[in-house]
Amino acid sequence: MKARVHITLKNGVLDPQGKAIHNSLEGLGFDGVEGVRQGKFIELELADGDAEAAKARVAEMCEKLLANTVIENYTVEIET
Amino acid sequence: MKARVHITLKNGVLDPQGKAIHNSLEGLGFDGVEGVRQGKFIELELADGDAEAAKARVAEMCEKLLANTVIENYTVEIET
Amino acid sequence: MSAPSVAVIVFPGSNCDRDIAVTLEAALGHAPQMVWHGDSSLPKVDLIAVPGGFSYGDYLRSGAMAANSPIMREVVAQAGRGVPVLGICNGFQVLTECGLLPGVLMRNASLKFICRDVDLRVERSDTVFTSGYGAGDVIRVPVAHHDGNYFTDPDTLKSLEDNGRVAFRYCAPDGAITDAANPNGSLANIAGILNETGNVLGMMPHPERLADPLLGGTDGAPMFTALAEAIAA
Amino acid sequence: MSDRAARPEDLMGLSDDEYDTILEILGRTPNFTELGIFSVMWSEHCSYKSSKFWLKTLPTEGPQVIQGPGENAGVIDIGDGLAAIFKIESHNHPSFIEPYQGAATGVGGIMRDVFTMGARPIANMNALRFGSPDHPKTRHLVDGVIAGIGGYGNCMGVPTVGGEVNFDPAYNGNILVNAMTVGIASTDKIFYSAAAGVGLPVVYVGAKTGRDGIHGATMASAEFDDDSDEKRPTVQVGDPFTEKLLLEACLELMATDAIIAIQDMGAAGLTSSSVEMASKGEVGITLTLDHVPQRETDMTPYEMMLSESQERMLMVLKPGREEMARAIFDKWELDLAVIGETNDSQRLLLMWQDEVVADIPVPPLVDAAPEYERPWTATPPRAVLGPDDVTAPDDLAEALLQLVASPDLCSRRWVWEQYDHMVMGDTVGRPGGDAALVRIHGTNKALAISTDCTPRYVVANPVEGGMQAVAESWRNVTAVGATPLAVTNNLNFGNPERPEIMGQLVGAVKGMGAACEALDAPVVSGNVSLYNETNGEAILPTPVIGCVGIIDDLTKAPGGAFIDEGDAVFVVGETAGWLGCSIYQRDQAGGTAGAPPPVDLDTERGNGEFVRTAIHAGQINACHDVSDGGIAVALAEMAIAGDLGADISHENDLPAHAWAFGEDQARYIVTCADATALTAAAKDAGVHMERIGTVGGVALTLPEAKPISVAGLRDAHSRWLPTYMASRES
Ligand SMILES: Nc1ncnc2c1ncn2[C@@H]1O[C@H](COP(=O)(O)OP(=O)(O)O)[C@@H](O)[C@H]1O
Ligand SMILES: [Mg+2]
Repeated sequence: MKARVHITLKNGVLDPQGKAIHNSLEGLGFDGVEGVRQGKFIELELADGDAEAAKARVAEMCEKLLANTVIENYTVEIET
Repeated sequence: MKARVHITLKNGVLDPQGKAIHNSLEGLGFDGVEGVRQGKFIELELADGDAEAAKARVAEMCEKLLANTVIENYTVEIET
Repeated sequence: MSAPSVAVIVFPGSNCDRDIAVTLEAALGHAPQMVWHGDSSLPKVDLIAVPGGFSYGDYLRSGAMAANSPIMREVVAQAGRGVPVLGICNGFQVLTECGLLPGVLMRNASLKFICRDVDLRVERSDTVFTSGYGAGDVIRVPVAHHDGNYFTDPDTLKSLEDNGRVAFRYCAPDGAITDAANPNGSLANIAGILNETGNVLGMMPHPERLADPLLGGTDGAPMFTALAEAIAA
Repeated sequence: MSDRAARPEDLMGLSDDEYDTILEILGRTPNFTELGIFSVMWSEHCSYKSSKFWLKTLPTEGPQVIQGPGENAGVIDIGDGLAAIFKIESHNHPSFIEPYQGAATGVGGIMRDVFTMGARPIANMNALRFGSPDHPKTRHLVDGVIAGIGGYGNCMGVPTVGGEVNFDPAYNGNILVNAMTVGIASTDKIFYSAAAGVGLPVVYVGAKTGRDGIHGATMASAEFDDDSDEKRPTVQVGDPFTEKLLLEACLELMATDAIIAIQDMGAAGLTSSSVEMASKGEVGITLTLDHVPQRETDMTPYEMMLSESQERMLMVLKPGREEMARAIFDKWELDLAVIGETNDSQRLLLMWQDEVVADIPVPPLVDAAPEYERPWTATPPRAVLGPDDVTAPDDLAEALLQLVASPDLCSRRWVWEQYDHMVMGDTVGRPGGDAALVRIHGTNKALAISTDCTPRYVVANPVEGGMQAVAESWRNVTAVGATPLAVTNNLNFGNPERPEIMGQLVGAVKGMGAACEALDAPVVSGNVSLYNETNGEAILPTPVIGCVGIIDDLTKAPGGAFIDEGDAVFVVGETAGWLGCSIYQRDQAGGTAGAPPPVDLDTERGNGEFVRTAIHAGQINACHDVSDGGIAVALAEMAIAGDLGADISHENDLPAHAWAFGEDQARYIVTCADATALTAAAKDAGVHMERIGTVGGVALTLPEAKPISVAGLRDAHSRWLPTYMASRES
């Protein structure tokens, strides 16, 4: 069983990496880019079991460690 | 228009971050995690236009800047 | 009265633990205790230092994994009892991650690691950490970090400012707070902040690195002599 | 005997003759795993087959030498019961493919070589050569390599205190990344790799083994190509956090008496480490590969033996100490596995799934390794150019401003600000000076470290160039008041099968050897990197020297900055205006030509000893060696560093530009308060020294040139690199 976690910066939180990427893209001549936000994508390989329970458990991992909920949002998807 | 880019380490490439996260989750008492891989998730806000063309363009951005294709894979989705 | 006792917390990947221990020893006249992250209790101490380095490789987010280690629960508890806690560099990151201090340290605006001497304006001299300086003094100490870009929401920033909780700011040699003097993009040039009760300080610059004339300066030393005096009193 | 029928299609890089030797050694056809083991052990990288003959000619002994070449790193005695342990190593090819990871793992590898001997690393250095700044790849490579070096060293908490960065089109397709580490250990706590004793546990520690870095050529063979929609990268990814834990765990275990032998797993991983330990201990080793900690599934013996996964070590322990060792490695959250034992058969015996998968006698695997005395032709000598043979600039001041702002001479601050150069609290001489100065913790002594090479001299005259590399690093260490003790070297050359390239290597080694001999700086370790070519275009021959010296009272070390108005400025050494192969000639007068400046080793030594003595006597306020760009550039650097000008008014018969920019060797600029005393001292020592001016003011004024403001110099000097790195072609 696999969990896919997306961690993204909350609105209004400064994103130095996104900003730098945006600048670099423009420098490379890519126009039409209006904004860039960089987040994390974490894949967890989980022991097989109940998908709902697993989702709750991964959400708990996000709360405790994977995301800094002061500045980040997270979403969890379970792939069975 | 939005592009969602996932950048993940190729198979077999060591992922020190994933490994450390895995250990840390175990330390926190989360068992049943069999593996962790950390990747990047980049969201691009694009000027509206043709989705196919945009996808090709973002793929080019990945090749040139966003991904390190020696060790990383990427996928691009366009959301209209 | 027994000599004041100081703990330096060591995480896997800490690497300024010896540096701060050397500086503390010079100020205290005796060596601090090195406390391993896996320990779940702290001896009775008068000061806790959370050192710089790369705890857990700075993987995931700087300080995040260290903030979850058993010893940090104890550090938080002691901080609550008023024990002074000093977090430098990675230590600052750990203190924000474990909630002792607000905000986060994001990637430097340049995205590059930066190691050099910077000028800091001391904003307050009425804390246990800064009583060796005068308010408005400009001191020169090094920074060495990749994630030192202080960020917080506008409300928190306002409350930090309103309550005088900014301890140090990056400044020009004359004390002016300018963009050019900001090495990492920190909000309001913030280099160090205090908790509400003033007994927890987190700062990105390394005062312990310039406390020996042979290393090129001693502006960092007053912090440690003042701390040593305060906890001895 | 020759079993031609069984000869595999793919000899994994071995020659037919080499394969025949293998048949003789085994008395049968090797299996796939065995062939892999021979192939890596007999590769150029592990066997030094092209260079060994010449390396043996280098002087490697001296009263200070505890361990010369042949171990993981060289060891010298630095007094007080302490030893300095150091080596330099290249990671050229991986860094070209993936600059961040290539450079990072290079740094990780060289640190392991040093701490595997029991030393705590105290300083890192790096010598880098990139292609032309105009080449489309250069900026990306510079960016990645610098970040990678910093990324690894910073996380380890070992200061990166110096090095060199140069640009030349000859490196467009083949950059050089040479990393050096210096560590300190007690002389009675040095660890070696000889696995003496039979029936002893062989223990694997550190990171798990994956398929990292297994050679691409062999990967192509059918057996490994099943999941082939994705070409498996051979790039190794560094994990400095794990290495930091490995360092602390190893040092903790080394403080006990548990370890008999220890060897890092670097190139050719488990193969070379186990073979080396067995060979040095004159024993055999039996490994049960099922016990190797593995990161990936279904790894074959071949893959396990050839994997170059980083952050691993192999040890032989005293029997019964395994559990104590395990407790230490558990504390540091690292794997420890007993994977075999030493045997008395002197064979490398590999077991896997209850079968013998390789059985090779160790002595011939090591001793029968090929050694070639490759044909070589000496580089033809070039004509000597006189001071008037190189065009003068229209405006000397302008030429100086351009030189200090040029890619090779401008400030490297952009680089070293990305390195934590202060962690460990002992960096007394920060980057930017002649040699880095790192205090020996808790003492008033310091080690001085410098890396140097001037490839444009080496290509013009390998012997002189080889000598000059040693002389310059020795001079840099001397300029901070330290006594050079020994050197390490990294021989970066093209394809040795080409006689003219082999001639460069031979010449450089001869020159190096002569200089090391004359300057009492034996070679204690080193590395050879050959085949640095793309499309038949070799790099400039680049024998990098890393010199380590010691100063007993670091408070005596002068800086390279003008400090006091009114100080007299002197040049130590004779100035003949040698412009052949100079930077001035290359950048301002149409390209390098002519013979490089000759090195007179007696003069080098005499001048250096005089300078060092004067420094120790407290007679010198500032000292800087004269190298690329000559007197003018050296003065400019001293002015910028001190934010003070100087009035230079030297009368002589040379054309002004030859005097200012000539690169005659064995010279230093020194400043002092008491000119009379220093002059007398030089006279007594029989050293040529000329007064050339006085420190003061806000401008540097050179003979026959308009004054240049120090602010202007600083601006020019600091501008190029950050501007270059921030710009990009679209
Ligand atoms: N150019 C050289 N000069 C002197 N010694 C050398 C040179 N090149 C290699 N050596 C020595 O040969 C031995 C093997 O080197 P190397 O294969 O690079 O070691 P490792 O396997 O530890 O990386 C070392 O002792 C090294 O110091
Ligand atoms: Mg080695």
